[in-house]
Amino acid sequence: MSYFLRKIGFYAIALWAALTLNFAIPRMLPGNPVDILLAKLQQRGGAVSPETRKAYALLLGGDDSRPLWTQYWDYLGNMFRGDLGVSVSYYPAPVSEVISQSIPWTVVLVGLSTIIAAVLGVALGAFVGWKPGTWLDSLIPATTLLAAVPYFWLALLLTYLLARVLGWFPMQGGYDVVLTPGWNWEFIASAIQYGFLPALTIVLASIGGWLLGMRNMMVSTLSEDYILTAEAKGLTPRKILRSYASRNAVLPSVAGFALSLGFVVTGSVITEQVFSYPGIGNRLLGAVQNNDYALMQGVFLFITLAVLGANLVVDLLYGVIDPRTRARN
Amino acid sequence: MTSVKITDLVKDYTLRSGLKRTRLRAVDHVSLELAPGRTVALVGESGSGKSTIAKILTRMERPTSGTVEVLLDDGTPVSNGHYRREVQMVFQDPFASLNPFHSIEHHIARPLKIHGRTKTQDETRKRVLEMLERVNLTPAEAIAPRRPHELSGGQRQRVAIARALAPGAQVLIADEPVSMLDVSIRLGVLNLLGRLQREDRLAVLYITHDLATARHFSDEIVVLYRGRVVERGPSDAVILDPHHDYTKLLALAAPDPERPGRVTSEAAVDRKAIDNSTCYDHFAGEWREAAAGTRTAVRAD
Amino acid sequence: MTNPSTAPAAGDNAELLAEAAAETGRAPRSGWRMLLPTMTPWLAVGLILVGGITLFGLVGPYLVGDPTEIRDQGLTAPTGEFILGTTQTGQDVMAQLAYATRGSLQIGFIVGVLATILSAFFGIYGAYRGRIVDEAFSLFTNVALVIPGLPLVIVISGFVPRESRGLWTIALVLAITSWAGSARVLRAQTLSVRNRDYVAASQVSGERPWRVIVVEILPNLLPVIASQFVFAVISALLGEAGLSFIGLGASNSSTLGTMLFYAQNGFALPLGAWWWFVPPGLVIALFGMGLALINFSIDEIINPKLKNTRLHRKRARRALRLERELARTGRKAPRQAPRKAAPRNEETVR
Amino acid sequence: TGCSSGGSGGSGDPSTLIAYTGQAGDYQINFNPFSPTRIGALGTIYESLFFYNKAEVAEPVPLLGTEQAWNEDGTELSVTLREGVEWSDGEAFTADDVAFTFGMIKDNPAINNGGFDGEVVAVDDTHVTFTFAAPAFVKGPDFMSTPIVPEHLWKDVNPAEDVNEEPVGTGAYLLDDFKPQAFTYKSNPDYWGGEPKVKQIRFLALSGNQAGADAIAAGTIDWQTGPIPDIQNTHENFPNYDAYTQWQNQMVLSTCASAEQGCEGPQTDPAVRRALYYAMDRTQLNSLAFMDTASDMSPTFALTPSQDEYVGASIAEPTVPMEPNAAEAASILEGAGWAKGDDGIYAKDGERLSLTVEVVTGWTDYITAVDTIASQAKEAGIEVKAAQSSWNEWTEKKGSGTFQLAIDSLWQGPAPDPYYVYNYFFVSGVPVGETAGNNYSRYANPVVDEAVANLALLSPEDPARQAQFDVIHTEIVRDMPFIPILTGGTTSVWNTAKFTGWPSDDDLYAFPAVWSAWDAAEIFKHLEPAS
Amino acid sequence: MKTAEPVLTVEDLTVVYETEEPITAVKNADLTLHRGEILGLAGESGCGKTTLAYAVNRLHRPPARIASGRITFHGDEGDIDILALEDAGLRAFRWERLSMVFQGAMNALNPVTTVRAQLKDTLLAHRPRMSRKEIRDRSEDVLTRVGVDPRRLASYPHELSGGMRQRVMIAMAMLLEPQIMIMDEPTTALDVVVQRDILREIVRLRDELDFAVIFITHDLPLLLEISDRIAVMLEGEIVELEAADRLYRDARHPYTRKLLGSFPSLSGERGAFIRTGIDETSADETTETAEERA
Ligand SMILES: Nc1ncnc2c1ncn2[C@@H]1O[C@H](COP(=O)(O)OP(=O)(O)OP(=O)(O)O)[C@@H](O)[C@H]1O
Ligand SMILES: Nc1ncnc2c1ncn2[C@@H]1O[C@H](COP(=O)(O)OP(=O)(O)OP(=O)(O)O)[C@@H](O)[C@H]1O
Ligand SMILES: [Mg+2]
Ligand SMILES: [Mg+2]
Repeated sequence: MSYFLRKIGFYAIALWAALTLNFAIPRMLPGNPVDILLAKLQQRGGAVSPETRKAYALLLGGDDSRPLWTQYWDYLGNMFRGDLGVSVSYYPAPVSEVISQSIPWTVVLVGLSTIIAAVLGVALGAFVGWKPGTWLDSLIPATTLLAAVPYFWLALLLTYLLARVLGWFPMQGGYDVVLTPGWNWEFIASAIQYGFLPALTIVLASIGGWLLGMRNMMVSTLSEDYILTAEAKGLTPRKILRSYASRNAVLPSVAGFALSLGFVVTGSVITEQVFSYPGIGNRLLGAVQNNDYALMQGVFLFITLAVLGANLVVDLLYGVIDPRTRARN
Repeated sequence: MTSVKITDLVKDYTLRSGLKRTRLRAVDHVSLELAPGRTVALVGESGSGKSTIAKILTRMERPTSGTVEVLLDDGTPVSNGHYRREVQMVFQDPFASLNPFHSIEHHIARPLKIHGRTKTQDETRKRVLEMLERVNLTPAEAIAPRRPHELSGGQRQRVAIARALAPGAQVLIADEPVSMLDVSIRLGVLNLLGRLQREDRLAVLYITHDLATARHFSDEIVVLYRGRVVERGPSDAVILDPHHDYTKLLALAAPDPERPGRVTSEAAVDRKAIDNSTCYDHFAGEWREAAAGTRTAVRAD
Repeated sequence: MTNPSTAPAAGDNAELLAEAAAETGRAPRSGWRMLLPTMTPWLAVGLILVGGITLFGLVGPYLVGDPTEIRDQGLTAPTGEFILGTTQTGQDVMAQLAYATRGSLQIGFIVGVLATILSAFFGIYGAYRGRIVDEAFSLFTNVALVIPGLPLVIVISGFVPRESRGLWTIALVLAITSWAGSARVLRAQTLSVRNRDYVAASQVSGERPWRVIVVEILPNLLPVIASQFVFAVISALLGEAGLSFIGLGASNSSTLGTMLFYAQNGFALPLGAWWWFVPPGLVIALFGMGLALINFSIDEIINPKLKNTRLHRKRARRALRLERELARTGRKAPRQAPRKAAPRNEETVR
Repeated sequence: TGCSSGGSGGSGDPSTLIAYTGQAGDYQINFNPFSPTRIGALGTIYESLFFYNKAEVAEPVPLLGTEQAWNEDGTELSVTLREGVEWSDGEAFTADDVAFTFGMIKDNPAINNGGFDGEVVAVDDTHVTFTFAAPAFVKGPDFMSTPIVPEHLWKDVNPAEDVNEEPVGTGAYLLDDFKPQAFTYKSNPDYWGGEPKVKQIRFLALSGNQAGADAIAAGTIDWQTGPIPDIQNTHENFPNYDAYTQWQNQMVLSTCASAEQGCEGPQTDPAVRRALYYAMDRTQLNSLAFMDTASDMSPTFALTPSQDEYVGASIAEPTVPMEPNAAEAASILEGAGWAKGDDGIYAKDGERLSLTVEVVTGWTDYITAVDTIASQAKEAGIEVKAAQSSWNEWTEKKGSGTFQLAIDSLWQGPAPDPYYVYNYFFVSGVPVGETAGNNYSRYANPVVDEAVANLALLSPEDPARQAQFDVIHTEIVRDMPFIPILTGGTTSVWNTAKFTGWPSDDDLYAFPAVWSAWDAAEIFKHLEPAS
Repeated sequence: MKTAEPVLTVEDLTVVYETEEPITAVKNADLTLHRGEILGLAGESGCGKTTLAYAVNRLHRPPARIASGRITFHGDEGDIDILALEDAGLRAFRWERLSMVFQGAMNALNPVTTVRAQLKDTLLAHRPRMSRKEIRDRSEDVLTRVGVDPRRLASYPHELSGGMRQRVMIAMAMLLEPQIMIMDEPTTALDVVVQRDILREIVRLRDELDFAVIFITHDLPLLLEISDRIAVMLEGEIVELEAADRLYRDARHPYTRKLLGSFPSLSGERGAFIRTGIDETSADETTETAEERA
């Protein structure tokens, strides 16, 4: 139990750190974002009431006269109420609303493709690691190449080849917009068809890391005594591979899974851009390009929350998978 | 000549499991004296607090309470600055106690330099070779530039001894110095230690769980059990005439080819039943309260 | 390089390596030399790639013409004069590639160094000091680890005025967001090294803490640090490319990322101008691959278990073959002549 | 191309037009025509009184208004409204709606972009009168193109904040369906002008120009305004499509021109500006930086060719020279006391003729243009360096006058009349340090100021205007506070196989840009499915 | 001494590590193991004890290979040529007939599954038809035999102390009641007292179940006490194979004598060694030369 408490405590701190970072970034950096923002708002014809100004100053850390810590408290209060401010580029829509529209897409795309990449990579890695020193090892340089390819570059090449030249997949978008999003087969089929290329990119670009990690762990695990014992016990190779070798070798990969989500979200920001995918990455870029600071902060906060949440889940799960963690410290 | 006086040493570790904290008393009111030219063996099972005492002696840990005094010939305590020069240690694992990255020379030259034993480069080098020769590592010139992995376990342990002696240490703590070595070379190292001890009239604390070597290489044996001293006395007396249940058990557990079949014939002893509240002192010939150290005799058996 | 999780198991690498070297009958190597990986085809490929590209980035700019020179010929495919063709504005792609490679390498190197310094500080110093410092540092590290990097970089870049968003700013931001993983690995390694007896021994002999860290602990962590450095460089290159690609890179600098950005905006791919679009990405990928291959060899120092399999691959095959042969020809095969045992000096034993 | 599965939006449906505006990212619902972040509704759902075609000098097209008439001194405008128009919810459109709309704008500064300051009175159901304190001829086009909203629905909402999820207008289209990835209009069967032929219009969300170009290649959109590769051969590359370019953006090197107002640097010398003007090789610029989509330009800043008639005979060089003229540049510079140094760069009083051009990072065509200009200027002995910075930074520099040169473009007013350009960019420059309006150059010339003020008092039909224009032209061609480059083309690519009736040189009934909502709405009404 | 009925014969076994310079870790070893006996295998580190043990069970991995020899298991159903066994046959043979407790058995248990699961998969691998209840009963039975509370079945290895883990391994080794058990330094890492307990357990179980044990250690005094016969290995060769008491009293090979001389005797005279008293200088020399050689 205390393992779990500790973990939850840690995530509370991490969450607080993320919130504080979000609060601090605009205040630490030079320039006055509030002015930029308000100029932008005015330019677009928005009304700038003193309240609006105050709200933004609070959110972004402008030249507010109040002491920093009161600003900080108000900010935290706003965050807990889910009030992330108003998006400039989508004025007057609140940031939370803008983000909530994009969330499902990213969650599904990134989530699924990360899981696929991880499962595939781990399975392949286990396979390659199970027979180290065979021809399978020659897969490794290829995977390192894949792992070092910039996501967007790969994405562009893939679209060029698979979508433009061969015409197998649609080039952009999240689904056939004629359809109404919902739980009907037609829509889901279309979403899969449209999501295939982005997912393929993410899978291709991230599978190498999993494969290598798993392979190395597998090789290390194979020299453990318990593998030898299993062999001596007369277990079948399949049984050894599954319940002994892979089961132990996969642990670091599981631990790394949630962390890698952070990396993948990162990669997907750009991938979404390439594919005009309706996800959160697209919003983040839009926000940056439009100097929509509130949205920028909101998206960052959301991504952080998602990664933290995923980490928490994996950590809690990990406590179940690896009985030793619960005992440690 | 330097002697060490340990009085009422207590060391508590705080163990944390989750949010709970528990205290573990690793050393419980231990008093000991190390005199020049004498070897005291500290025996006891795993986890009985032997290494903890060694760590406190070398100031790698602070005692929770109690004192460690290192006294010079004239009875004056050594200053903190010179403590490390007087008290040195040989570690258990010869493979781990030398830094694989550095040459043998580095290992011995460093303490010489730190403690100002040598001034010039040449002098240092000469001293290093001398030290190597003292621990029978010849030809010293060939050994000095080597790296630890180029030496066998026994040779490494000799280097470790040379390093410990380099600052001119008068008190040597040897924490299971041979338990990681191959059987066939253990005696060599122990004999070397014995010789140096005699030559330099060192005060040695020999930590081991091997009763046989404890008996052969020390003058006095102190038996530690769950942090407390449960028996002490001259080596032969402790081994041949153990009083405390735990010492008896230890003596029994040591293999003795003179009496084959002993293993099966004797019933297992329930260790939980052994208490550590009393201590038999062979010097005084009486039982004492273990946790109170040596000063207060409580009751006769 | 998305899986930062496989922290190599701690091990006294240098020692094991030396043993392996001794075992192969070669003369044991000196302290520094031991930290070098053994040459393998992979390492060779990695070194050639990394060395070649680095050389290209260093020397290339002096050999090529002005990358900004504009020619009326516009977009042209590779020819003898322009090995990699020209861009839309007739700029020599080869020349641009040389300068961009230099820019990217610069960023990669700066980030690598900064991230390594940060991770070494938080990882090694924290673990060495132990207790509350360690607790604090490791908490900080873990928090920094779970906060996603690139979105943070994007956000920071979004706030930093473009004018001050120079090479160093971008490098600093990338470094700040990428050190944590390494610090965690270094911490684990340091904890294991710190608990080794030789560290205790040097403390007992009176070494000062900084000397213990620098002289006793650090050398044994060098392979790990090297591996982390390499990893940091890869991710910096990728991160920078991504940032530049979305227009948030270092201003007024030419990197592979900005080159891709211009290629993309100049419709290089739709126009079929692969010579403009493919080389920058390929240079990144190949450089990354080279580094990864080098890292693979460093990993083998860190975790000798990995090495042994590869080292013994050939032997293992031979052993297997011989054993099969033996099984086929029957075990009645002539005995292998036992090798003469070294003459034993029986005098010394009574 | 070979994509049988149909792309986004099912381009296969012959009566649906799919358009991409060039906006990056998903849509957030907002059909409030007054909101700066609206995503549509202008023209298609909400109509204005008249439509002004910026592309051609022509009469305004009557929409909800049928006639307009100014009084003599330009202080009162009477507008006759169309009869029998209904809001799409069935309510009748009346003069009260017009009066309400303008009243609302005036009451809400947040949505009063045009600075409307008149009084509107509904004379009867079909007549309204606008009255102004001062002559307002030139403001007409601005407020005549204000979207008119129904009073019965808008009287209770805050027009600055509402997102108007269910727009009710008088236009040819109704909102059919909204998704962040796309929204669709359907034709209004009860439209006063008759139901349009194009039954559905869908706007797609894509991530930017690149994506738009890809979508054209895939055949998934029918109209986009933005660059595509190999634009000259669009029809060969994509047989269903045609590209059409119109020219409105007058690209210039803005200069901080006025030394009196505190500008610093060699560019404060008109000779330097003129020399740069002659140093440019515009043919090369056009082909390298603008894919040959730019067209020539008049140094008088009257749009060419549509506003050529405004350029008087006194202007010797009515359009910019396409070839560089180094000799001319040299003689201008030498005439002003500059002398060529050893490094081939002119210098005067020890100051090298070196200029920095501010350009926004990411605006690749401009960056290329600056690079090209730099190498051309070098030939003429002028050093030009590019400095990339963010849009914010760039705007801020222009606004505060802390720049030498900035590549930029000047925009057109609400009607095809060069008056607006002069009024926006050439009058009453403020000192460096004060925030400049549109006149970044801080060009302050009392002669020009006066001429522009005079123009405002004259009716657009008044022939007396030409004299004023001549004055302005002489002054600005000589001083050149903005160095003309070329007129930037706005290229639309549209599907001519699916729809006919697109604007053309012969019938340029609207400015063809999908993002220019009023024009786009006109175009939608003109189109017909090809089959 | 028990009846001299052999269960395992190793003839002329040579194991070579195919490294760059091939190392012959076991040289022409001949060994017979009798039913129910404890055969001690002693020798210094690196002399090939573990290699021999692995080869007997064909657990050696490349680059090790068996270069020559014959290993025969004399079971109730006749002889089995171990080196000729194919995959399935080998799997069936292992643990059923010959089980092992490994050097450092602390790590021999799979850390992520319970003791129960590990006992179960061993049973199921060989007795696929066993019912759940039978499995549970058998598991509880073996644990009880080695003195571990059957409730520990639900524990994960890390929840057990070192001694308990060792016992669990021994329990696992007995699970299928094999005729041979090879124990490679099963007690080296343990506390003397715990070590004693485990030894006692092994001897008692052997008496009860009558399996043969090959007991590997370099603690010669310990071997002298518990084994029936002792083989001494030196650099891959078995230099002496004798009954324990004979070896103790009358070692023939100088190396054996040297080994015996390295152990001080606990209860003998002070300064006496197990076999011969060796004075300091010569002992020093001995090690010196031994090290030089190494
Ligand atoms: N740093 C520490 N933190 C917490 N507990 C500790 C620490 N070091 C030692 N202990 C505990 O203190 C007790 C005594 O340990 P110590 O190392 O002194 O035993 P030992 O007699 O040397 O055992 P061994 O023979 O196994 O070396 C043990 O229970 C151990 O778990
Ligand atoms: N995988 C291997 N590759 C090459 N040589 C090996 C390998 N494993 C062992 N050896 C060598 O074979 C010899 C015998 O090793 P083995 O492990 O059998 O010794 P041991 O008697 O069990 O030693 P210990 O008492 O230390 O366990 C040693 O010289 C060793 O170096
Ligand atoms: Mg200890
Ligand atoms: Mg062994």
